[in-house]
Amino acid sequence: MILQIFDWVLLPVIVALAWRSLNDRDLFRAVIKFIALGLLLAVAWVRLRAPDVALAEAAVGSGLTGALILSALVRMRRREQAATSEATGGIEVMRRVSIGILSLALFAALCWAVVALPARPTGLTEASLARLSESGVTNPVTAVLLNYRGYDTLLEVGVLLLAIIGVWSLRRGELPAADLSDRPLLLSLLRVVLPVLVLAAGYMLWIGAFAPGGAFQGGALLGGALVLLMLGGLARRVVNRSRLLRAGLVLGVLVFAMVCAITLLLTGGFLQYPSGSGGAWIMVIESAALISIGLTLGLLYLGGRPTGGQGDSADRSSSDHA
Amino acid sequence: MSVLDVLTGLLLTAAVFFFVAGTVGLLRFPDIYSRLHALTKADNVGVGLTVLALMLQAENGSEIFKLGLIWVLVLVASATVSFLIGNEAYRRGQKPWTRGTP
Amino acid sequence: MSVLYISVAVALLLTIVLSLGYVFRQPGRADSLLAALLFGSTGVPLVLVLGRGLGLARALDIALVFALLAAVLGVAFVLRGWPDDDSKEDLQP
Amino acid sequence: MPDADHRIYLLAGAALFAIGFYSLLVQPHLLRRIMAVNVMGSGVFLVYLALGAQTAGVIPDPVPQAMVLTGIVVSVCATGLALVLADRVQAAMGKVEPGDDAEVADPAVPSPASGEPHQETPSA
Repeated sequence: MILQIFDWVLLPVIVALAWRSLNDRDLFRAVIKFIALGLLLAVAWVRLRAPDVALAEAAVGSGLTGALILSALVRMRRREQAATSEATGGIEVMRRVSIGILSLALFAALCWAVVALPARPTGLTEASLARLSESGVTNPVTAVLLNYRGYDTLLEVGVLLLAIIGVWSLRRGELPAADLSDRPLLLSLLRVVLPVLVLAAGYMLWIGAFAPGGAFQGGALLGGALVLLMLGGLARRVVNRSRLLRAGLVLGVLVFAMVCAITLLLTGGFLQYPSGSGGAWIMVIESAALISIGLTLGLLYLGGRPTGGQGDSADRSSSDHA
Repeated sequence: MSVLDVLTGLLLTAAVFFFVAGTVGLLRFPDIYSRLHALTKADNVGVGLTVLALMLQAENGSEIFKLGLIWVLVLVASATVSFLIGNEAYRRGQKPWTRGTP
Repeated sequence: MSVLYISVAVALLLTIVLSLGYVFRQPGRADSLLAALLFGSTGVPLVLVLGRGLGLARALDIALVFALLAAVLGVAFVLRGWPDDDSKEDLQP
Repeated sequence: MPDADHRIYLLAGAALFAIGFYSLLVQPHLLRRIMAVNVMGSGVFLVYLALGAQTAGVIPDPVPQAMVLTGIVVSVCATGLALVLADRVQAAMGKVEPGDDAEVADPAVPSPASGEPHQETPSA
């Protein structure tokens, strides 16, 4: 009963915030609303008893995505200050109305489809829980990710790598040259938060075997630590070691592929772990994935291939237009 | 219902009071500095009381430790971030409210 | 007991909703940054009590991530999110 | 949990998808469009997870949760790449709102110098 009240408060707010975040006239505030929407969605995942997803949404979905969009906005705003969006008109009313009608029709159709779904879908819960003991881990979500559907996760780590390759080939990223010397409080915040972030990342990896958590949540925290370092202007030494960085980025895919090859040789099945040792293999993959995911998510924030040192901002902006 | 449960209930009620007070402050205060003050201070007391209430219900030491860690993190983060916002607003020339200004 | 926890969760959610509604209605952009603070200091206890009310053992970890994230977001907001042209609202026609 | 609970979540998911769809078509700004796609994705996640929580038992279906987890990570990758592409579009065209030029041309406003890098003024 009281839970229903909770739902009836939470969901209308989520829908309203989604609308406002996409249609606010001020783009900056729209982005902040978008971040708030992500955090409320994380609360909704807690409510739906999906703690793994809540962890990922809180860290990746709203945190990193929000920071990414925010910094892209600032970057674009700086360049276009002279020519703001007033130069271009919006879409005329007629088209707006017809798209609105189309969207309403879509909404109605979706509602019909979604309500018509069977009340008790024949889920895979029983199938996946029945063989949990063979998977080598006790967290059902980790078992699905890395044992039953391991190739999904392999491809996903590949997608991360592709994304960062794409970003690096499109643009050069500038390290924010924040000066901490006049912000002593910020430095002390970093001193507290950074170690806890790294510790929590390791904890997420370890706990992922038995309970919600795992490489993605841990990697997101590691990425957050990297973002903080870059914001504080402290990451120059890390980010400029190009070889090491590249090695870290491909580590996840490499180790995963190697495990695939080894399991193929041992058992003759693609990602079929030898019986009983699934847990160990999963741990190896997850540890390598943690490093790659953390680096990838952190470096996405940079918005391009890191450039060496500072002071070449003119260079950088002209390379933007090459 | 044990004594601990009653205590938890009381602490949570007190926490809600502080959260509501913080919100009222946010809604009523005239400028960003006083709003920061209302939000940060009242909410931090609320967080402390909530954490204390849940500590009473904790099943083992690690839960108590984690709750304590969460509390410290929230304190450090909200104190610093509120300072940063206030400082930045002041640098950018937002005038603090004084008696007499509308 | 779980009814108590979830009632507290509803109360906290209501304060968040009210505050967000107010903060976003303010003209200055500095006020929207308060939203970051709000999620640190009210979102964390919300996740804590909601998780406890639902009997979700790992809610503590989620709250921990929320707390860490609020710190990252807060710093990102202040250091990079504050546009240089604070006075000018770029309104879309 | 009673079924009525989930209906709300399913409907909210559908609403998020439709809102994202509308904004994707109506909003000219690329950043808004990227956010719109993200909102559409969240709508799908909401429906999927609500369905997963609907299955009997205390433990919700782990398969949708694993899928959504993958979805979240993939969507942040796609967002990161899309943002950089939008940045390149702005650098090449001088604006972030691609569209029919005939429609947006306004003689009163001089068209932004194409691809002229804006010199950042150092802020205090």
